[in-house]
Amino acid sequence: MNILDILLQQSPALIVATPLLGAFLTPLIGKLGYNVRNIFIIIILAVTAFLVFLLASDVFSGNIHTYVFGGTTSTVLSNTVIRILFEVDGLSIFMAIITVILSLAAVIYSWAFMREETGQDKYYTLLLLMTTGMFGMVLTGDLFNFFVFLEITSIASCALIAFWTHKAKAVEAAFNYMVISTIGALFVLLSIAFLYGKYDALNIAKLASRITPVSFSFIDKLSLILLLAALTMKAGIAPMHMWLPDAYGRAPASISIILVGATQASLYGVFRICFTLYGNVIQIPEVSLGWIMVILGLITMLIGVFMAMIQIDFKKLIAYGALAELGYMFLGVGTGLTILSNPQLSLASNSFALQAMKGGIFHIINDALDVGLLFLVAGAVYYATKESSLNNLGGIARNMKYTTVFFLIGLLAVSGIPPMNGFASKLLIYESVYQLNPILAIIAILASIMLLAIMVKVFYSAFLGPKIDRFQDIREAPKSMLIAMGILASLIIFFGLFPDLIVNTLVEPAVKAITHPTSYILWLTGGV
Amino acid sequence: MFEQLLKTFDTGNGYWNPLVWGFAFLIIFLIIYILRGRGNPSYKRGTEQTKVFLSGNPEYENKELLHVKASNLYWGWVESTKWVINTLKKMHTGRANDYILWFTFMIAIFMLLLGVI
Amino acid sequence: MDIGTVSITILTVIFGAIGVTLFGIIIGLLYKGIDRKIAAHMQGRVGPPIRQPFLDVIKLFVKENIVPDNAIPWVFHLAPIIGLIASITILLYLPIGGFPAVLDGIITSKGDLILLLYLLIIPSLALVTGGFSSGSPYAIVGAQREMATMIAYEFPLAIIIVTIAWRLSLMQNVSHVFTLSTITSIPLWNILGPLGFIGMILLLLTLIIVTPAELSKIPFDAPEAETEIAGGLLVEYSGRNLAMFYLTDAVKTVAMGSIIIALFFPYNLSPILSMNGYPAYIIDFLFYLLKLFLVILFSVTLIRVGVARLKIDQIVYTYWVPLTLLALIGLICIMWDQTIMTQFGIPSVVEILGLT
Amino acid sequence: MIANIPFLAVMAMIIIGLATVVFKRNLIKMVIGVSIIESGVNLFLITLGYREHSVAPIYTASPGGIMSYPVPQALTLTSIVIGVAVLALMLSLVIYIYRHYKTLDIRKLGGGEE
Repeated sequence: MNILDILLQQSPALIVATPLLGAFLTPLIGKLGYNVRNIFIIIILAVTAFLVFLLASDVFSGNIHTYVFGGTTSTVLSNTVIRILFEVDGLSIFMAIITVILSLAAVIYSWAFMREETGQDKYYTLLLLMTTGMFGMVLTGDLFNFFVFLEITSIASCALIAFWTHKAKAVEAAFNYMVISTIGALFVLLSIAFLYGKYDALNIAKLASRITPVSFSFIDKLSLILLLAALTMKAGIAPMHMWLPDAYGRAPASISIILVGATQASLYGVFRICFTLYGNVIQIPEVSLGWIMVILGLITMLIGVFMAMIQIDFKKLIAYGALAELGYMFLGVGTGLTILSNPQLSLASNSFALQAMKGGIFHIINDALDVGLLFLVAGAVYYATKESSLNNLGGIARNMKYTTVFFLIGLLAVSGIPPMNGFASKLLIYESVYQLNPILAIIAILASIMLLAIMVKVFYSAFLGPKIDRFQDIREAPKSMLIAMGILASLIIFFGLFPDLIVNTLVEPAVKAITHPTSYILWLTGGV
Repeated sequence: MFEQLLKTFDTGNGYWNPLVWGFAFLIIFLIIYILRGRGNPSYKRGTEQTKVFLSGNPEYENKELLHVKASNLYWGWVESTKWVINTLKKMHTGRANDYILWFTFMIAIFMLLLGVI
Repeated sequence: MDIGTVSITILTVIFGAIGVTLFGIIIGLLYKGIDRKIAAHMQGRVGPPIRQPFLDVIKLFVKENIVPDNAIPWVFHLAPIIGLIASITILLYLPIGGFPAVLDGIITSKGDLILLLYLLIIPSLALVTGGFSSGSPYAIVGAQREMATMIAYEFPLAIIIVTIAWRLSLMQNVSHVFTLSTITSIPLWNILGPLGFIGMILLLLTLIIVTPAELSKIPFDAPEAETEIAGGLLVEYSGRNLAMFYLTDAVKTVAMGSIIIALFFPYNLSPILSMNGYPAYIIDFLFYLLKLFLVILFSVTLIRVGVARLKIDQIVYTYWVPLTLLALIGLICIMWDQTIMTQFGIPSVVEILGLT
Repeated sequence: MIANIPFLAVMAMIIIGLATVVFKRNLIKMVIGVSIIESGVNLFLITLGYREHSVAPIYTASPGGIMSYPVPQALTLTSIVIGVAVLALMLSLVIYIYRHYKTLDIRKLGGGEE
């Protein structure tokens, strides 16, 4: 067995352990100096990235990778022994890839962005902890473990939202987020307790195999509702989204971009619960959540664009844009769920449902890149001008050429103009959801045009316009920030130019993973 | 590998090939660029010509006043959808207890829809 | 894929692009001249000669290309070029007369309606960006009006496009309903019953009213409004940059007209006259020019002469309430058509008229 | 009936907690509300593992007889630990809010829109 095989075997644990170790080593390494610590953190995340891609290569070849802490798979099979285990399928690794891209970009960006701040050791520790939490959420195969990682993520992210404690609004947003996410997480815990009480298991696969149409009862419904409500709230689906623009808008830009990933990890939780945990009972009429998801998606989309239209705070505006983007994912995946949960229809005869799910899942990574890039640009503008209100900005394209170009790329991508990546996923969504109901596609197209108008407004009021004396001698953002933006921008263009490649390699396994819950469940009995 | 990269993105209901489009875009760019190059590129820098056109009104000393504020953009659109926007604005109070109220409200909605109550 | 096919593909794209560019610009300018002539006659004027738009462009190329102080130069220069190129690329996906679209079948790439919808946005986006980048209050007011108009008309336009594709998706053995080649090969008029026919007419009506806004013509020209904001988003443009926008407008007119033809009148004369070979191409092309003329006459010239300019909030209202309702009624008519036809055994309109 | 009392207490605590968070304007009271919900959930977990006349589930020093479920207790411990962290963080945020606004009344804070 060579070292790669061993690494591959241990990788699920290592992906979580590496940033966790890094987090607690950071204050120590921080004593050695500014550059040493930053290089250390980048190395930690690079190693994690390597492990993620190593694991991805295995998972994409069709395996479900499991890792049992302190035991082997056979120990889990017996009913009495409880073990924490990680179970990685296509969707998990897809989310892990998003997480690693976002956190790498954020850390590279922070190098210059956070240079002047105090308390950087704590900042990086919390950042790595947050990354750990997100990895844990998407990789774990255990419900209670999911709750623990959810809490780790939300505690770390709350502390980071309030990182600029001198800003009253930032602290307020953090407090709101904390109240909401704690209550949400407690409801998740409550429903986990319900499920544990009824089925005597915490393992997602085991629970899923025990929740059958025969056993389905009031308790299952109740815990489904609580899980769904709490996780959609944490994912920022309207009308429980109000914390999201505040939190995104008030946090430092490098944190906003990871928060995008954290929200999406909650979204992953929603999908995991709807498709896998309740995979066996998906066709019971009360559980067919497809239409609920679709309608929530539409509401999210519309509220996002309408509210973004009147925002004047740069980052808050982008946050509302991000909200609208979340709606697309829900729309796409919800359409798939509607068909999947209808006993009369099947995925085979309705290939559009599969396409819609592909679109929704593809949009997750596109949204992470596009919105992430826009947040980074907003941060760069703030860094250069110390101004966050669009009303006071203007004409900075003269001084910040690269940032302007990056913003243009982000603008085109987020509003889905060809040939950027947003267009490919939106095309998939439009050209499939219309078959469920034409109105869905129409509203989605409308929202996308409005998103364009919103972003053009930002482009004008921040970057274009006459020379303003106050901004006469602002300088281009520092190199590390440009590199971070450049990474995201080049990924956006790459994804835009080769959508077919990306859909086939990245998205297809993820879609397969959630539309075939049996393979996730069946490894328990030794099958694949 | 090369053909894999060239493959058209097939959504099941339509096609999209960014590379072909991009190639055509480049060709047309060349044509247009040549065409544009035949035009007159010069103008008199720093003269009255380059001043902003304000129907003869004097330009402000402070150029910032020329910059239309972000909150004034899309007036016509905001005007005709005022009722939606005002309703939405009222929803976003910025207080955690209202947010939790929405959360409880949504739990109730889910319970109604899923037939628990 | 061997070298031969690759080089043929590349050559097709190159020559197609050149041909379409020339076609779009020349026909666009020609129709602009005809439009102006007819409008003048309707207003009791003599009007300029038909070749006037060509002369205008030549004149603009000779004039100075002023870059105002307040503009961001690279955005200011780039916007007109991108707009023109994007509007020409729309033509690459459209069948013109009896010819298939240039990009049809290049590595299985085909024209797609959603793609066209988005490509139509790019010229307007370029116009808006150009206006915003010129740093003049007039231009900014015009640009933001253009953007608001765009949001407004995109709603009914999306309804039209999705409805047509949705109706086609109900048919057996039809795949890729969003591709133009599918849409032109199965004209909806041939399969719809009476109710759907009415719906289709409503959609056509909506599209005809959307067109002037897409091309910023009266009554939806609030972004340019010469009498009010002095040419709006074009106020600072001059010389060859203005010529680019002038050409964009001309090409976009042809593109928009061709989209209406492809969606609603994809018929050709040659099958009826049972001709083939070169005469068929010629007769189809001439027929296409006639169709284009009629479409532009109705959707641009007549509306432009007959109606006065609307205020910007009235534009948004017009599109979001009456026209969206009109399009939605069309959508509902077409949605119910299938059920009613099978329920009551009503034949399609074409069968009633005995045209099969 | 008597066995159901813990569950009723759990329901009551969660509802009281929610009501506190929704209706109280004082930030500290909101934190207390969150804390009450948390205790309710913990109580529920513990109740799940309870068995009548059972002993602590420690194998090495067991006096014999039935044991209570160990897993819910482990879960509760974890949850309590997390709860402490959450509580500490929330209270420290409240301190910062107080420093900025000189009030704990949520209606007098900045709010969402400016």
